[in-house]
Amino acid sequence: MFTYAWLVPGLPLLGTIINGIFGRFLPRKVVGTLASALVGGSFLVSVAVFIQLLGLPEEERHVTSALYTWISAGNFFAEAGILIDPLSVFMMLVVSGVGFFIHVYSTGYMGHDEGYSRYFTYLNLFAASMLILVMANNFLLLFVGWELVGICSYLLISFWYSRPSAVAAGKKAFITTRVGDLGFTLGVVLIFVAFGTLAYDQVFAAAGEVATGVITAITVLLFIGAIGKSAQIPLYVWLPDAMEGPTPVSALIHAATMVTAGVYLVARASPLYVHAPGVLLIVAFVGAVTALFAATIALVNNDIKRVLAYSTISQIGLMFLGVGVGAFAAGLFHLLTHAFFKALLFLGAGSVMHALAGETDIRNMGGLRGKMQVTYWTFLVAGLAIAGIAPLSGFFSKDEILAAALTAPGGHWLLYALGLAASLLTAFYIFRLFFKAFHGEPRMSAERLERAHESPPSMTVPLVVLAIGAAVAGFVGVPGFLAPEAGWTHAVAHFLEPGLAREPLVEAELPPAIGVMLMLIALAVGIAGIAAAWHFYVRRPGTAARLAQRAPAVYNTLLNKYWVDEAYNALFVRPGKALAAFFWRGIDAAVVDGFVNGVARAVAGLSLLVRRTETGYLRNYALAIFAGAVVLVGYLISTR
Amino acid sequence: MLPAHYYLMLSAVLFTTGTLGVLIRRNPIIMFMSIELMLNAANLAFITFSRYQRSLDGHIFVFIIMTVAAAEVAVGLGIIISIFRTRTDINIDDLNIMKG
Amino acid sequence: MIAELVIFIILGTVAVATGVAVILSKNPVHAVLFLVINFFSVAMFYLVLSAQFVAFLQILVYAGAIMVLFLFVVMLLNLTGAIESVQDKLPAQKWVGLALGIALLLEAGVVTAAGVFRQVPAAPPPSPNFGTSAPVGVKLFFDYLLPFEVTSVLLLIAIVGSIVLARRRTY
Amino acid sequence: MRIPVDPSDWLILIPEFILLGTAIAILMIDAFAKAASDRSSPWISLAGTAGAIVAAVFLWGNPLSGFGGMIVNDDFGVLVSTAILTGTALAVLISVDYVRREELPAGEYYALILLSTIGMLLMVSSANLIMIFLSLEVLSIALYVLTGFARMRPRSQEAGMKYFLLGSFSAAILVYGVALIYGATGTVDLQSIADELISPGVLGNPVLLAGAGLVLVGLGFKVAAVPFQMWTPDVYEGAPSTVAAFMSIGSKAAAFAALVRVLIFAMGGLRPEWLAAVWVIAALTMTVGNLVAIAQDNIKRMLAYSSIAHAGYILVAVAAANRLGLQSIPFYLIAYAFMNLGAWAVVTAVTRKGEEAVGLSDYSGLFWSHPVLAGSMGLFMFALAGIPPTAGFTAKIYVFMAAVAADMIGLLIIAIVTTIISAYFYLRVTVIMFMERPAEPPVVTVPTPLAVAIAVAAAGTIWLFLFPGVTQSFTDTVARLL
Repeated sequence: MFTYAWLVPGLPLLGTIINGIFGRFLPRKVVGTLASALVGGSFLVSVAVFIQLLGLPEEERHVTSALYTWISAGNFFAEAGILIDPLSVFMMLVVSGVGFFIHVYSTGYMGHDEGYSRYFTYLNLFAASMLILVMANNFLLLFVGWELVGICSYLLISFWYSRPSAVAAGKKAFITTRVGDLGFTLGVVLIFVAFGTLAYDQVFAAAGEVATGVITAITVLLFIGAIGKSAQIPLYVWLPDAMEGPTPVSALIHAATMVTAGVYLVARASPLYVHAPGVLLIVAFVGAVTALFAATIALVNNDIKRVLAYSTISQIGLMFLGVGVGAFAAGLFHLLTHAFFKALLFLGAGSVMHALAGETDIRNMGGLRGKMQVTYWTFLVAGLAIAGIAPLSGFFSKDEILAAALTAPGGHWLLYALGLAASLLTAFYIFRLFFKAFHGEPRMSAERLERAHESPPSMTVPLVVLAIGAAVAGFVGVPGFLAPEAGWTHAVAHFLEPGLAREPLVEAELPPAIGVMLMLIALAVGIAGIAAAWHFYVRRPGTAARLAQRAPAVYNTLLNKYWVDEAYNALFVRPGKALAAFFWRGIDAAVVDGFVNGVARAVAGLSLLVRRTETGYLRNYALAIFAGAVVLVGYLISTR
Repeated sequence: MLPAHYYLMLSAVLFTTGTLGVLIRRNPIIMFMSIELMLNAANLAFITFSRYQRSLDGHIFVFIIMTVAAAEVAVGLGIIISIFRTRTDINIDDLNIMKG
Repeated sequence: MIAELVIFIILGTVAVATGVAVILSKNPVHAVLFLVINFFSVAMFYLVLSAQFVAFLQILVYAGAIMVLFLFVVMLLNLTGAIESVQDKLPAQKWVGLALGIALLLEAGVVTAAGVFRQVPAAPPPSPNFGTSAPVGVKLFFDYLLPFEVTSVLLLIAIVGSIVLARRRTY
Repeated sequence: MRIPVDPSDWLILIPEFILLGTAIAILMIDAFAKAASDRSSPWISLAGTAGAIVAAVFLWGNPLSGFGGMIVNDDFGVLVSTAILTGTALAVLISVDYVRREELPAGEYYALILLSTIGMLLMVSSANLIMIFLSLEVLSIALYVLTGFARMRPRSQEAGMKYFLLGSFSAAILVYGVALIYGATGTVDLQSIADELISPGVLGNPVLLAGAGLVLVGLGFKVAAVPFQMWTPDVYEGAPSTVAAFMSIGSKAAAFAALVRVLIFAMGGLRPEWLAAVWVIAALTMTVGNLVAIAQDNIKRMLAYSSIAHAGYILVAVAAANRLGLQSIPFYLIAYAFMNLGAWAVVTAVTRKGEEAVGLSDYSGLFWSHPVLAGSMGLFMFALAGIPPTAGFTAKIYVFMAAVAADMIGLLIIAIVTTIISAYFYLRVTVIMFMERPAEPPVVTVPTPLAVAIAVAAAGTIWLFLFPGVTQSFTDTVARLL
C-alpha cells in the first residue's frame, strides 16, 4: 500500500485538475460528488496505509518512498518523496478524514452558489496541499505544501470576491502569513546551511552534532513560520477576518488544514526542538498566553463565527503549550480531538446561519432548539467536548496537555495556570454561544423564525458523524493510570512516539493520585464555566449586561479586542499613511488594514520614494550609467 | 618612441569629453556625435595597444568598430529623423512622457 | 623622440580642442565640422602609430561618409541655426556630470600611472608594412573571418531598419 | 593555399544560418509579394525558429569551438540558446495578430526579430570580447528599430530614442573596457585572458580591473542591473508589447551568457576583486526592481520592474560563481522565458479602442469574462513571485541554494526578503482580476496563436516545476565551464 501513498494527495489534485478545467461544463452534482469522492478516496488510502503501518513492528514504522528525484544539482538534492511514519499517517487521517466530511457538507452548503465548480477546485487543492505538506519527506517539499496552503487559503477566504471585506481578508491572510513565511524560509535555508541537506532523516540524525546556537536559530525561525500559519500572538490577526470565506472553508482552515500546520511543523521538527529547550519554553509561553488572550476576546464577541475563530486561536495555543513543554504527542492528540469538535462547531454554526439566512450575530438568535434538533444536539456534544467535560474527547486531550504543563520536565506552574484559566473561559464562552443561540426567547424577526428549518441531510449527516467522533475520539488517549491493566491506554501517544523525539522529555506515567486530581480540577473548571454561562444567559439573562455596566472598562477592552487593531493603527498605519499620502496620488482602497497595512504602507512609501529616481529624462539615465561606471571602476582599481 | 601612456591619457581625455557631451547636451544629434567621439577614443586606445604589442589584432577591432558605428549611425539618424521631422524644437528633454 | 613629442603635442591639442568644441558648439553644423577635424587628427595619430590602413579608413569612412550623413541630417531637419532652448530643465546635471568626468579622468590617471600595459620591450616599428592593407587583410580574412561575416548581418539590419524608419508611409 | 577556416567550423553556426536564411526569405517575399508576406511571415519565422531549435539541440553534448576559439558551442551555450529561441518562438506566436492589429509592416518586423535573434545566439556562444561586442550590436540595433517600430505612437518613438542613445552610450563604454583589457593582457580571447590571469603581474593590474569594470557596465545595461536599469521601464512601456516581450527574454539571456563567460570563465581569477561589486549590484537590483514595481499601475511598467528584479536574482547566481550557480542560470532563464512571455502574451490580449489596455484597472473582473486567460495570468504572476507550483519557485530555490553554497548569506537574506515583498504586487494583479467588472470593460481577444502561446507558456511553467530534472541532466554538464 505504501507505494500507492502518493494517491493521498494525488486524488484531490486530480479533482482540482478535472474540476478546474471541465467543472464549468459539468453538472453540479457531478462536480460536488467527484470532489468529495476523491477526498474520500484519499481517506480510504490513508486508512489502508495506516493499517499496513500498524502491521509493522514499531521500529520499522518509518518508510520513505521517493517518487522521483526532484532537484539534483551539485550538492543540492531534493526528492519528491513521501515519508510514511506515525506522525504523517496521523495527519493524513485527520486531514483527509475531516476534509472528506467538509466536502460532503459543502455540496449542500454551497449548493446554490454560482461559483460551485470553482469552489470545489480550490477546496480539493487545499486538501491536496495540506496532504503534501504533511507527507513530504524533506523541508523543501514541506515548503511547497506550506506555500500552496497559503495560496489556497487566500483564494478561499476571498472566494466571495464581490465583498470588498472578503478580498481584503484574503489579502490580509496571505500577507500576514507571509511574514511568518519569511521566518520559515530563512529557517529552511539555515537548515541547509547547517546540515547540507534538507531531507528529514539526515537532518534529524545529525541534530546533535550542530552547534546549539544554530539549532536555536533554526527552531526560532521555524516557529515564526508556525506562528504565522497557526495564528498565534502576534500574527493571529488574519484568522478572525478569515471568516469572510464560506463557512465550510472556515471549518477546513480551523479544523483540518492550515492552522494545524504550525503544530505539525513543531512536532515534525521535534528532534531539533529538543536540542533547544529555551525555544521550547518560548513556544509553550506563546501558546499559553495566546490561549488565554484569545479566549478572553471570545467571551464578549457577538459574531458566532468570530467567537469560533478566537476559540481556534485559543485551542491552537493550547496545542503549542503541549508541544512546548515537550509533550508532542499530547499536543497532537488535542489536534485530533480539536479537529472533530471544531469542525463540528463550525458546521453547526453554518447550519444555524443556513437556517437564518446568513445571520451571524448571536444577539439576533435564540430559541432555535426546537427548530433544529440535530444541529442542537450535535452542537451540544461539541460544546461539551471543547469545554472538557468527561468523557468527551476534549476532556482527555486537554487534560493531558495541562498535566504535562505542570509535571513535564519542561513544564511550569505558570503555564498550567494559564492553561487552566483558558479552559475556564473556553467552557464559559462556548456555552454562552450555545445558550444564546439555542435557548431563551427568539430574538430574530418573526418572519425569519418562521422560515428557520433544519438543514438538509448532506449537512446533518456530517454533523452526526463528526459528533460521534467528537464524543469518542478521546478514548484513543486515555491516560494509563485510569486503566493500568488495559493495553489500549495512551494509544495515540504510543502510536506517535516513534515519529517524535523521545528523549529527554517524555513524561513518565503520572502517579494515579496526582493524575486523577488534575483530572478532577480540569473537570471542575469546565463545569464551573458552563455553570457560569448558564447562570448568566439562561437563569438570569440580564446579569452579563449588568456586569458590563458595572465594569465598563473591562467589558469594552474585551469587546474591542484589546484595541490591538487600533494600536497597530497608531503605531504603524498612521505614520505610514502620512508618508504615503505625501507622495501617493490616490490611495489604494483594497489594501489591508492593521499591522500588515502599516508595513505595506511603509514599503509603498519607500517604493514611491525610489520611484522618483525614474525621472523620465534620458540624460538622467545616462548620468546614472556614467556614475555607476565611475564608482565601479573606482572601486575595482582600489582593490588592487 | 613615446611611452604608451601619452596616447592612452589622450584617449581617456577624448573619452571623457564624449561622455560629458552625452550628459550635458540636449540636442540628440550632438549627443550622438559625442558617442562617436567615445568610440573614436576607444579606437585610439586599440591602435596604441596594437602598436606597442606589435600585433595587428587591434586594427581589426577598429575596423569592426567603424562598421558598427556606421550601422548605428544609419539606424540612429533614422530614429532621430522619424521623431524630429515633425517638430520645430529638437530637445531631448521633451521626450518625457514616460517616467516613474 | 622629440619630433614625435612635438607632433603629439600639436595633434593632441587639436584633438582635445576640437573634441571639447564638439560638445560646446551651439550650432550643430559647427559641431559636425569640429568632429571631422577631430577624426582627421586622430587619423594622423594612427599614421604615427603605424596603422596606415586604419588611418585611411578613418578618413574615408568616418570623416568622409559618416560625418556627411550627420551633416545631411542636420540640414534635413533644418537645424543649422537651432539653438538649444534657453531653459535647462536639469540644471544640476551639468555640474554632477562635470564632477564625474573629473573623477573619471583621475581614475584614468591612476590607471595609466600604475597600470601595466603589455608591450613588446623597446618596440621599433616591427616591419615596414605593419599596418598596411595586406597584413591587415590577411588577418581579417583568416583570423577574423567570423566577425567580418557577422558585420554583413549587422549591415543588413541597418539597411532594413533605416528603410523602416524613414519610409513615408504611415502605419 | 591556406584555407581561412576549417569548413567544419561553420557547422556550429547552423542555427544562425537557418535564422538568417529565414529572415532573408521573408524579406524577399515581402519585396516581391507583399500580400502573401503579411500572411505568411509569422509562420515562416516560426518554422525557422523551430529549425534553429532543432539544430541547436543537435549541437548538444559535443562541445565545439570554431574560428580559432572565437565562438564555442558548449552545453551552457546551448541551454541559454534554447531559452532565447523559446522566447523568440513564443514572441512570434503572440505577434501574429498583434502585428496585424497594429498594422505594423510584417515582413520587416519578423525579419528584424530573427536577425536580432541571430545576434543573441552569437552573443551566447561568443568566446571573444570583440565577438561579444559585435553580436551585442547586432541584437541591439535590431531592437532599437523594433522598439520604435510603432512610429506614429509618441511613446514608441520616445522609447526608441531612449533605448538607442543609452544603448549606444553603454556600448561605447563597453568597447572602451574591451580596449583596456586588450591593453592589459594583449588578447581579447576569453580563454587566453583566463590563461593570462595566472601570471601574478596581471592579476592586480588596474588596467585590467578598469577594463573589467567598464565591460561590466555595458553588460549590466543589457541585463538591466541597477544603476544601469533606468531605461527598462520606459522602453518596455513604449515599445510594442510583443517587442518588449521578445527582448525581455532574449537580450537579457544573451547578456547574462556573456556576463558569465566574461566574469566567471575568463575572469574567475579576479572574483575576489569583482565579488563585492556584483554583490552590491545584485542587492540593489533586487531591491529597486521589486520595490518600485509596487508603485506601478501600468502592467507593462510593472513587468519591466519585475524583469529588473529577476535580473537581480540571476546576478546572485553569477556572484556565487559556483557549480550550482552556473547550473541555475540557464534554468532560471528558461523558466523565466516561459513565465514572463506568458504574462506578456496576456497583456497583448487586453485592448481598449484598438490600443493595449495597460492599466491594472483594465484587468479588473477579467476572471469573470475570461476565466482561463485570467487563470493563466494568475499562474504566471505566481511564477514570477516564486510561489509553487511553478517554475519560478524552482528557479529561485536553485539560486538560493547557489548562494548558500557560496556562503553569501547576506545576499541570500536580501533575496528572500525581496521575494516576499514581490508577492504583494504580483498578487495585486490576481486580486484585481477577481474584482467586479468595470462599466466599460476592455476588449479581450484571444486568437488561436496567442492561445497556443499562453498554453505552451503555462505548460512550461508547471512542467519545469514538476520536473526540473529534465534540464538538470543538461545543466550538470554545464559545470564543465568551471
